[in-house]
Amino acid sequence: METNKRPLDGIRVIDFSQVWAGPYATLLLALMGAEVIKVESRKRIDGSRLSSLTTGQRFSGFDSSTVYNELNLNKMDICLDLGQPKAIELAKRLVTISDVALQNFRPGVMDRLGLGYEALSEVKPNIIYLSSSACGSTGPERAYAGYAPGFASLSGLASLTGYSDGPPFTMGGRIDLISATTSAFAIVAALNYRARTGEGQYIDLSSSESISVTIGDVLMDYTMNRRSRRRDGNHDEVMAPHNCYRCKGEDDWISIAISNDEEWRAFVNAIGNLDWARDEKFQDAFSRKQNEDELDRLISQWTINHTKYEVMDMLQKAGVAAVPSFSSEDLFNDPHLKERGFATELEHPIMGKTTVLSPPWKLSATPARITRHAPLFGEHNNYVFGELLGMSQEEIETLMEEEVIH
Amino acid sequence: MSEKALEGTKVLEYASFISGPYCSKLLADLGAEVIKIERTGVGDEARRRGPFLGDIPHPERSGLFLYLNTNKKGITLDPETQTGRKIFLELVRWADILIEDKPPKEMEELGFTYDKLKEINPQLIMTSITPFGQTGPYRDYKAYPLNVVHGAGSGYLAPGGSQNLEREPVKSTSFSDDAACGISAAFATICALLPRWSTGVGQYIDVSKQEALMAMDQVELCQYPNEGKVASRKVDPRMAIRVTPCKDGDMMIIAMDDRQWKGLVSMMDEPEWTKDEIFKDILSRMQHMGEMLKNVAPWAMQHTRDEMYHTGQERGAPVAPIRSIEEAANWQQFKERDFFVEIDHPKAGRISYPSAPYKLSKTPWEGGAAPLLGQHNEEVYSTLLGYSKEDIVMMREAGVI
Amino acid sequence: MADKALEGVKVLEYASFVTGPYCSKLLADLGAEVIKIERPGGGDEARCRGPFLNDIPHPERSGLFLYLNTNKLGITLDPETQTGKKIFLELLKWADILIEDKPPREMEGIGLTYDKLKEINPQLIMTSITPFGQFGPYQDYKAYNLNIPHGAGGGYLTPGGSPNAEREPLKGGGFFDDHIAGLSAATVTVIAFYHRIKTGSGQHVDVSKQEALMALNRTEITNYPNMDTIATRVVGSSALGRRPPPCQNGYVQIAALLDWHWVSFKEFMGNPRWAQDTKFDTLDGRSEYGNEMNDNIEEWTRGHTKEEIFHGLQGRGVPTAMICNAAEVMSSPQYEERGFFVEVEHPEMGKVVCPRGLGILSRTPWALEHPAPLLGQHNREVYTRLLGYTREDMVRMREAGVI
Amino acid sequence: MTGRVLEGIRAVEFGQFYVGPYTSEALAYFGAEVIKVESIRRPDPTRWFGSTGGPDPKIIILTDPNKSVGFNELNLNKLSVNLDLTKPKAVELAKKIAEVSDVIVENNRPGVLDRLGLSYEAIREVKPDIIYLSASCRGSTGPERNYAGFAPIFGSLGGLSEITGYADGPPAPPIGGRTDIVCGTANAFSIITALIHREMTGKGQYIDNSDSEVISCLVWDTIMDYNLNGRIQTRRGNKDDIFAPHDCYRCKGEDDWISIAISNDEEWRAFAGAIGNPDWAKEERFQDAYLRKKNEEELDRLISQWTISHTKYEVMDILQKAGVAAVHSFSSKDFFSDPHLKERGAFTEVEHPVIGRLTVMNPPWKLSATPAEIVRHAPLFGEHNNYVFGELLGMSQEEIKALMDEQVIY
Repeated sequence: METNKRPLDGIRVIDFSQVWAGPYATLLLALMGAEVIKVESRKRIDGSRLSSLTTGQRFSGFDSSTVYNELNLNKMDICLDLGQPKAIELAKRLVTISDVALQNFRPGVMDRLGLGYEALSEVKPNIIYLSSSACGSTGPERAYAGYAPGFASLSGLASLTGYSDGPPFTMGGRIDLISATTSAFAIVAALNYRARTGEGQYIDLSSSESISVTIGDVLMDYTMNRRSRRRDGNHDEVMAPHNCYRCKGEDDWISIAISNDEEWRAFVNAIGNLDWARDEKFQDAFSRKQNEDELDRLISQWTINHTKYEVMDMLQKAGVAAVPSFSSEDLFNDPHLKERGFATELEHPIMGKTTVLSPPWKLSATPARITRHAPLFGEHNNYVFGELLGMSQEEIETLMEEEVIH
Repeated sequence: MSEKALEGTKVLEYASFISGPYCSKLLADLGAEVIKIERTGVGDEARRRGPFLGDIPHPERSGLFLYLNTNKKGITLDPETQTGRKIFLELVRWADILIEDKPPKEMEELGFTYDKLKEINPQLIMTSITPFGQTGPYRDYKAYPLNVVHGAGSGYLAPGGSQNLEREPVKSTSFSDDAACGISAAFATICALLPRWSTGVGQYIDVSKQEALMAMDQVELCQYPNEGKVASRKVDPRMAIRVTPCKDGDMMIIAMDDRQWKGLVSMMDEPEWTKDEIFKDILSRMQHMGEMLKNVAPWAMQHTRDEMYHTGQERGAPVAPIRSIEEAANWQQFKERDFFVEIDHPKAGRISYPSAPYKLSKTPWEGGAAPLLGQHNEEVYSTLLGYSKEDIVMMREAGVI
Repeated sequence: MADKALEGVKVLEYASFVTGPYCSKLLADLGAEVIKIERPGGGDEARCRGPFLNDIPHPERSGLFLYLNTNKLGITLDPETQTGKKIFLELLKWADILIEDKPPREMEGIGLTYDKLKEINPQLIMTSITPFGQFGPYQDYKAYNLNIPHGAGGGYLTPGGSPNAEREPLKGGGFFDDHIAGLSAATVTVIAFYHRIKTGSGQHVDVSKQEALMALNRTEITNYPNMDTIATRVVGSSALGRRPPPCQNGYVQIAALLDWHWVSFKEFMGNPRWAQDTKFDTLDGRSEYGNEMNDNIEEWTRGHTKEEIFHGLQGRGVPTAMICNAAEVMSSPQYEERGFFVEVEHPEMGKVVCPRGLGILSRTPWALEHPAPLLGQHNREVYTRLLGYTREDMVRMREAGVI
Repeated sequence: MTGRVLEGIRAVEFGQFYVGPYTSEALAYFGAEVIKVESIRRPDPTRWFGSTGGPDPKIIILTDPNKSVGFNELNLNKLSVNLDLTKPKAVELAKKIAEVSDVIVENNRPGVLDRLGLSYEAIREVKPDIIYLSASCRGSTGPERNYAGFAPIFGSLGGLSEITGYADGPPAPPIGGRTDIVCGTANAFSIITALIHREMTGKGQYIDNSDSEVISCLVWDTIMDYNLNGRIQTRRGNKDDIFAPHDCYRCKGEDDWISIAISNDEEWRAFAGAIGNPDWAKEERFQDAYLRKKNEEELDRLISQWTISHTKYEVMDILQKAGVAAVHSFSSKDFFSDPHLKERGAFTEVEHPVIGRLTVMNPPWKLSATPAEIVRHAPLFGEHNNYVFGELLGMSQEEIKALMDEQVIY
């Protein structure tokens, strides 16, 4: 039975973070029902309000960034110039009525502002406080800043991505969002602990480490055998064929992966039992891997005469794993995704109709939901300072004039 | 012995290879009691994959398996036999959480759908992780990690800034993306666990790996519906970021805002060309990244990555060296933060494992050995479920366990 | 260090469970170098059978597997994959003898028939052990350890002297019958090998387990055509009396076959009156009035312990036995003195007692030097050192399911 | 080329009953020249055992040593000479024969041949590389070396009888000559390996075989349970550790039974299908090996209800076609109407000069290059005195006759 209840109902999160890694973490909490209050200020505008890191496009105003909208759905927004002592006081008062605080400034910045874990745990003993940074808040390079490509480079993942005869690839926003998901996981784990014991705690999250743990097995190849593996395109250590093959079309590709002899025979059958496919050197996984390049060449000669959707249909019917390399355009026209309601249309007061991705998991009893567009700049000053902190309108206005709420 | 965040949480894992086991590893490493079911005789496929300790391909020496299954209890069971099914349901009754990754049809045939298991354990949280989720036309499609990455649109974007579109889009040469699906599933799972402490409500979580990965690229993907722009590997995903070769490898340089551009300029000791008009603001810099790279390259060839990294960072340029696996494994920062932890394993001996990216002050991450195949049969079947020794021998001979 | 009878003989075993492995164990324990192929993953089915040490059903703790595979090198290989078959044929070139127990059709299916293997290794001796042999209508029939003794006529005659024909015929205890088939196959294999030493030529040895066990009842079987007698478990299967007489603490078996045996037996019983009847003086008389004689004997034996009867009668030259169980076999002073018990050190099971082997050979004694192999224990030794594959090849082959 | 494997090998047998004779018969199958030394004073007892034959056979004591069918079956392809070894001259002759032989086989009570001067040490002096095998119930050393035994005796001492029989009945010692022939095979195996070793090193050896030890080796898996877990296994009819169904089931007919063994769920489903998918076969309590074993009695009862309405041949045919291991319990009659054994030539016939045409079982193995063959009936008593003493040892007719008169050759 579906209720409008959500897993993190009643949890309040104070979000001091910016750009991608921090905000996406609190976005996940917000989708799960937490009340997330973003703290911004004109002195330090969240970069994603200004320009798109990917397209370089500059937005006309604070509230017309599609990127900002996607990363801050369901949240509330207030302004506080943390450079001012009064703002710090207000922030602390907010923390007393919150459960989680999150920040991704350079390590040490929040401590200097008086908003470090020690300071906040005095006003809220069981606060759960996560600080996320490029290399973690301890160690020789704790002060180093970094963005997604940096995490990929330092963690070793970039050296594993790209063509074997091409440069490494530092990937894009995905790295931030993997790190952010890890932060969200750690926070909720701490919330579970607190639900049982009443105890909060400090969580020090290193983004580059959060990427290294996703290639733990490759790192262990080094710790065990002193071997430093290198990028090799789509290829796999064992499975062959295991690559993308060009199909009929402008830039259309199909990924095909075959793990055993049974799937190989089904594949050979599905593509019409061509002579080359019966050659002895392709008859088991070991020999296929040894003759991988020639095998890729021969398979491409077949896939090029079919569209990627025809190939997927033919091979999946034969029980062979084949999925096109979908572009974003393909995804938004895909029947499967449509049926699963993968995207949501949202009315934004400034930008009008925008499309965002729905939460990626379907919970039967307390489903995650998108309840509103990202907040306009300072949209909830009155609600937070007035209703939550019980301040009068006058107090709020004077603070605005003093550019405390600014 | 420090406290454990998920102490007392009981997890049953009926999954293999990467996503499922990584999801329950995240819970196990924070103190949840995880019982991992492996198929009799052969066990988890990961046991058959390298890297193998000393290149000796032994099922108990696979680094992949050892890493993905720390802190778990391992039993062998064949749930397709009648008695195997009965035992599986007994374990479901015991568990708070069930994590599984079998094809939807297979679970239906075994009678392990959420509706059936809910009757046995109303408070059960059941997380199903499959390539395309439990509904929709691709529900029963087969997809290995390669296919999921390309099916989620991530592959199409890589390698960014690729000059030659004749070459195929690629995934990274690792199971990084499959692990990311595991993290996403773990997050949803313990979110569902939180209200359970008070309300006791159980529920079903349908995780489609395709959608979990799409969520990680949502900014690039949503450019299409919102800006009519199809992101692809033709363009570097980040305008202001480039990779330049240097004396001893490749360096990631970055100039997104004025502060960073100043840091970059300072790192290179204010060379003349940086004063050129085309570099005066963000927008024009992004349009002239090509020229910038052409100028940076000769300078970079005289400097090592570490020189650029340390001077750059000190002067506000968040540049980063592209490190090989060996260099990453020996990174001083990792050493200082004890990122690598040595764990003892009865068959593989003492090896160092990557630990966790989060340091929880009260309930820290703790390493523990992955199970030998069927190592905890005795403990689970007799102490936990109360079968006699004789029954266990007969069940082994009957191929049930 | 004593000589080894089969030093330098190279055997490849592609067999599982009892018969095949016992056959190659007999060669291994006499010094032959035996490489045992097991399927990757589960290995030999015997690993899933008890008895298990401390009843913990672990594939490396099966007493059955340990006993049947001492002194063997263990590797894992799937000969049904292309590369697996190539490796199998390389091992074939190395081997003098191949011992296999797969259904004939299965070997044909993967192209491992004798005609094909002969081309690769003309001197090869290939011993194929199957329930009903390599040809004939039952060639592909399935039969387990239960079915063979019944198919070979032994079952029909067991238990001998059964009081009730309504009850089912029986097989021998444990895997006795499967062991016999293994012994029979080993015998003909070494005979074929002896021929090879002299002439250099190999051959195909077709061992039908049914026929191997029929040989044990050759006299009872041929009584039908020759004497029109159908022996059953009730009538005419044993001249040595019916069921073993019970005594105070178990059972004994008295075989006073010859007349002078009977005389000694009477004296030992203190010449009771019933025994004086002359009808018992001759074997045919004792056979005809068997029931009456046995009833009287049982009355006497119930008053004595089995040790008393065994040592007393044997002391007088009358063939007698105690029905010994496992504990009594293990505590037999006779076995102890003849060094029949040998301790084998196994990495997982520790010290386990195994029998020394069939008889004492003065110059080339049985030598249980190595325990049964762990699953795939000698992969590296065989694949890298013997066949020259690199370690990297081995990793790939394991990942591809070949080894 | 079909040469005889053991062509040129000569064995001398001082054997009796089953174990010794079958050992040398196995060698004779492959062309070894086996000389059986017998004397009227200590004949091989099987020469005197006969049977009335027919449906209710009774043992009879024969008067003519050449009339025993049983003897024929165990001494095919052999030669027979007479020597009364209680006479020194006979012992000398025996040594002369040994001098031109490769193998000695004897299964008298330990020490008997030693006392007669035909011990291994004595023979080794005349033939250093002789392979000398003595087989006895308990072996030729140890406190019980003098104990005698037949099949049921060493079957019981070895531990086989205890584990054979009905669970609720007495132990069932092995019937007839079964275990003797097993020990005979074991002896043949040891002799051949010794021959192989001699071929490579030129050295012979002494083999001391204990029949009860051989039996213990063949049931060691049950004894292993005692060693590992202190558990003493005992008889349980046809039952198995885990396979169920795993027994003999009565069929239509006077005393007709079919053995059925099912090892896994796939075979179980095939079995259920083959017998017409009765409802009871779908019950949950029979759906995997563990449950079938737990509900074995009920399962056996239900299966018997089906088998009783078919002949054992029908059941075997139906089930084997479905891939289920089912073999009927052959009575001796069945062997001679079985199509399979007919095609494989399991039996042959020999023309016995005294008894007439006799059916005998062929050697149980088929060798593609050097098949084992039965070439002649068992020897008449002393049939080859002239060949052995005359041609082999080069004695003249007169000498031979004189020795016969002195009852040396007797």
